[in-house]
Amino acid sequence: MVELKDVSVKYSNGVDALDHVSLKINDGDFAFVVGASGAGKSTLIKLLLKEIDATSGKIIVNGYQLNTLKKKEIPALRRTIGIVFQDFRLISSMTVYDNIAFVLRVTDAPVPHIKKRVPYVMNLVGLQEKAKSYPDELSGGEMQRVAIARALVNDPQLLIADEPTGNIDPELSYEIVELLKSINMQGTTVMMVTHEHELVRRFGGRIINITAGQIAFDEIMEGTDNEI
Amino acid sequence: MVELKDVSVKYSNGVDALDHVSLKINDGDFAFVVGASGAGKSTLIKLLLKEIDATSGKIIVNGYQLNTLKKKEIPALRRTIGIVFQDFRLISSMTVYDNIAFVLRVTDAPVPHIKKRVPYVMNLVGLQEKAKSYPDELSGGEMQRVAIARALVNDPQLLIADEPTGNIDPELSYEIVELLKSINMQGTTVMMVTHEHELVRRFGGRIINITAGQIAFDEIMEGTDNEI
Amino acid sequence: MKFSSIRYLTEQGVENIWKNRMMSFASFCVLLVSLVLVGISILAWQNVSSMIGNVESKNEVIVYLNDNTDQENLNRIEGILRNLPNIASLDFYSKEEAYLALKNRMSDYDVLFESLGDDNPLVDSFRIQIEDISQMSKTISQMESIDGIMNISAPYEFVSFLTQLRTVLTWVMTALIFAMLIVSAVIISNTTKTSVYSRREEIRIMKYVGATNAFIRVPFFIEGMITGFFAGCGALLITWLVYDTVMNILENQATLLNIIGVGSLVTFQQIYLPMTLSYLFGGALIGAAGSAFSTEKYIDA
Amino acid sequence: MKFSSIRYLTEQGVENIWKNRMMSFASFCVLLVSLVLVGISILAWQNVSSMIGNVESKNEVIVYLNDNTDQENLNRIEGILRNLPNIASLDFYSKEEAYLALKNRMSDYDVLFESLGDDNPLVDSFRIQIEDISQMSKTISQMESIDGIMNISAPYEFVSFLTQLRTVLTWVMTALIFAMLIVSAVIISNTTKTSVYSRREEIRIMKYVGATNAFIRVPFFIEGMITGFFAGCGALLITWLVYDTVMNILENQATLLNIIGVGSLVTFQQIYLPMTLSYLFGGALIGAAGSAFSTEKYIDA
Ligand SMILES: Nc1ncnc2c1ncn2[C@@H]1O[C@H](COP(=O)(O)OP(=O)(O)OP(=O)(O)O)[C@@H](O)[C@H]1O
Ligand SMILES: Nc1ncnc2c1ncn2[C@@H]1O[C@H](COP(=O)(O)OP(=O)(O)OP(=O)(O)O)[C@@H](O)[C@H]1O
Ligand SMILES: [Mg+2]
Ligand SMILES: [Mg+2]
Repeated sequence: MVELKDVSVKYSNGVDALDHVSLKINDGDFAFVVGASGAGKSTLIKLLLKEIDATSGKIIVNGYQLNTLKKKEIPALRRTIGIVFQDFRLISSMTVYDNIAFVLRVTDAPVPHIKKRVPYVMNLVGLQEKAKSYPDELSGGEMQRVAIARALVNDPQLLIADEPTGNIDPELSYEIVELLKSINMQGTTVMMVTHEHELVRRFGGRIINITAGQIAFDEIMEGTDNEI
Repeated sequence: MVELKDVSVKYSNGVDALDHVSLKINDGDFAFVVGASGAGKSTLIKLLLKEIDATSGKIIVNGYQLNTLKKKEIPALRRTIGIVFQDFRLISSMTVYDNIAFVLRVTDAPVPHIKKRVPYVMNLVGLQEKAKSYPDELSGGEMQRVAIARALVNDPQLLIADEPTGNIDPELSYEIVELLKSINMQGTTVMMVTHEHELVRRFGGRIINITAGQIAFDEIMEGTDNEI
Repeated sequence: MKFSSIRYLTEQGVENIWKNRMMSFASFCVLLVSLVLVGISILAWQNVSSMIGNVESKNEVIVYLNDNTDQENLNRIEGILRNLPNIASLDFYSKEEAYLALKNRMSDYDVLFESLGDDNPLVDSFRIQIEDISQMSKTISQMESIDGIMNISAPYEFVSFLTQLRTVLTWVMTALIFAMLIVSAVIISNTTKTSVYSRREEIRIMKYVGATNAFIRVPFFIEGMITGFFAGCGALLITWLVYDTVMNILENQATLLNIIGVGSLVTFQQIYLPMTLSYLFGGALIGAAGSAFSTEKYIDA
Repeated sequence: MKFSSIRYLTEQGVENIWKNRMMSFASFCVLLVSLVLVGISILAWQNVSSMIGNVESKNEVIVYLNDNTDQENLNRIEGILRNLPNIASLDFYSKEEAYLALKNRMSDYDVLFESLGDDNPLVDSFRIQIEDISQMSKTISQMESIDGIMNISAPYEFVSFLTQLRTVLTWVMTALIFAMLIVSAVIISNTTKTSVYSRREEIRIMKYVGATNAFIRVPFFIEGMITGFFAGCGALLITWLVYDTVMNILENQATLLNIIGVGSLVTFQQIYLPMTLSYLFGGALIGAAGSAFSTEKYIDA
């Protein structure tokens, strides 16, 4: 569950990235977040991860009160969240396999589980053949899919994806969103930032539009996919 | 002018990224390059920049024979090309202004010219207010637009854009493609890699489809934009 | 933390050495150089103090007895002298021995002795070695109060030379060792800092996916420890070579050796065990600590 | 390259120092430490050789003349001696002077001289200082062939001690300076390499947009030069402080100073000009060269 109460973010250079935003995403929801470039979508995500702190307002993520969260507890918070960053953020010194497995290793997961789970998620995103490649040896779309696999691997409570299809062709994009949908069906809350209106139109669901740091629109729309 | 004659690229880990590709893009052309993730589009671009060398085949870019080009002449080649990288590649220690101005500075451009030209291109991509920001302080779409501005700034003979709209909302994407089109009108050859079929459908023109390292399709199509 | 995690982190540490081989090599070199500098400074200090000790032990206070002292008085004086504190050794030196030695020493002045004939104008004496030469004046004033003593000749100037030399050398060597420690600390901390700095992105990303500080640190720690250990091995080898070379050069300098005393040189064999241990443990420890401290900054960012 | 470019690149270099202040500080420290090490080693070497020179000049060869040599022979021998090569100075020392000195020196043996009365058994002599003591034996054999000479007393042992001491010290000091140079080279090159390594991405990107190697390098060069210059300033200050402190300690050691010779110490005033220049230029040069060389690797990648 994600809850923001009257949250504002002002960056040190004076940019008001978020302006009194209140928002609640319940457990098991699937929400698209859309909005123009620079509207504050990634800022919202940084807040949820406690990568930055809100200038004012309260945030609760998966039961963690972020305002009062101690530094030491941040890893625990982050382990409940799977995240696909807009700029991928893969560890360049690790292979694809290790990039994904790392998330399990930090949680002390048993080795046999890692050995089963990692190939499974690599398969989900179609990267089984790239296990031993390093991020530098991947195409843009492949890196993005590694990032998606990494976010999925530890079965997070909340999955946040920031433009997870920005570098992927339309066919694959649909597959990815369908993957996220099926994960959502199993109970994971999903929040997906995207600027591809076609995807949103097709799948429908809850759509949150952020414009200039404010929530301009937050409604549930029918997807065209269901009609076809 | 870009000409590839029977070019293959095999990466050191055995991946055949390009497989006997022949291609000619004349001066003044505008070509969309499409294809699935991992098809070899970015590899093609790396070749044109001489970031990597072809395993076999001949490449000519803007009159430079890349096979026989000496290391010392690479900067001269690159100055005739403006490029938008898929992963932006901004210099993180320089402001937006300096990232763009740098391209002019390396060519010993006169200071008054720099002072006029840089704000002009920043304005084209709508970033006039971010001149003093560092790349870390930008949103994904903003970084992408800085990359576009940087590619335009020195009025290159050939402009290559690798997914220049991957992080930009649809409205802005149209504007960007229109910008590229107008630059093309002034004589610059433009090659734009994209996976947004909607854009391609709307604008039309020459469409090169790369599939699994080979050219699967290379034709001129009418855009729907002209009809509306 | 489970065993599998510890194993994984250890493997990571080992792998990182190779992955970041440029940085590892830099740390290795810097640590090696630092260890060699500190090690050789300490060895030099040991040798110099042992030499000073040796030269010191050659000092002699001579107590001249009244002319024609009889055996009884001789014994009495010897007894008192032996009971004085701060006396290392005491030898009786009869006037006959003294005369012969003088004649030998002054062979240039043979004429002088010929004119004396069999007449021996010298007196009996005790030759005394002082334990702590900085306490010499006190000991001598105690001797002066003894009955039957004609004269005491003490190497005041020699002693003051030695104490002063020792003061200066102690200063210089202490400063040297301190300087080397500071130098080492500066370059080691800078190198490990830079090494971690160049991987700050990696560290940031690890934190994003929920890695605890310990999880990030352990591989750095192990990496530093192993690099440090090998630097210790290298330093040991170099120190040994250098030391051996210097000793060989010294051995060819017979007169010099004679003056400073052959026995006062510390041979490598005498110290190789503590040295080996200090180098290896020291290297591993400094390497590990350096890495652990330098990660702190980027881990909390 | 146009003036505006050069100005821009210079500004970049200056800016980069601040932007990469952690790295700049690391380079600064390392360079400073290296300069201080090398500088102090060289100063120490200068002082030690000046001391040895001073002690050497105190050596004396004494040429004893036959008993009752007349003035004519005296002049003849003096003439021959003065014309010999390798003679630094020559003093006549009459047998009367010698007798007085001997008496003073051997005050413990007063009785001996009393028994002689007014009889002076000594002979006239020349006290000669040798220029190059390693050539002493040759000079002495030349003296021996002169008529009217009774005996020559040469400080063979002292000379061999000095030559050996000099050999060892030359070895040790040369090794020290070399070691410090190597140490400095290792740590400076590692630090600059790491510094450039941490900016390899930046360099790669610059090349993508058509920057020539020179264009990328100049700011690094200037950055290194400025950092080096300031390291030179710092090193100068530290060296000065250290030197002054050591000199102060030495000045309190009167006896020691007397033996090694006060004049043989090199004061800071005597050398501050060449030292200042070497430190500042050396710092700037090494800084600039270090940066320039380290960029090479990443520039060609
Ligand atoms: N670290 C920062 N310091 C200062 N300003 C920042 C920083 N990060 C983002 N901004 C500014 O805050 C605003 C919102 O940025 P954000 O990244 O949230 O946009 P976004 O909605 O994700 O856009 P996009 O779709 O382009 O990724 C932008 O104007 C951006 O320039
Ligand atoms: N440096 C490299 N070393 C090894 N293999 C590489 C390297 N770079 C790319 N590849 C592989 O070559 C193939 C083509 O990559 P390329 O980046 O050209 O794809 P692309 O068409 O740009 O894909 P995308 O749309 O996802 O960016 C991919 O399978 C990729 O994994
Ligand atoms: Mg964003
Ligand atoms: Mg690509």
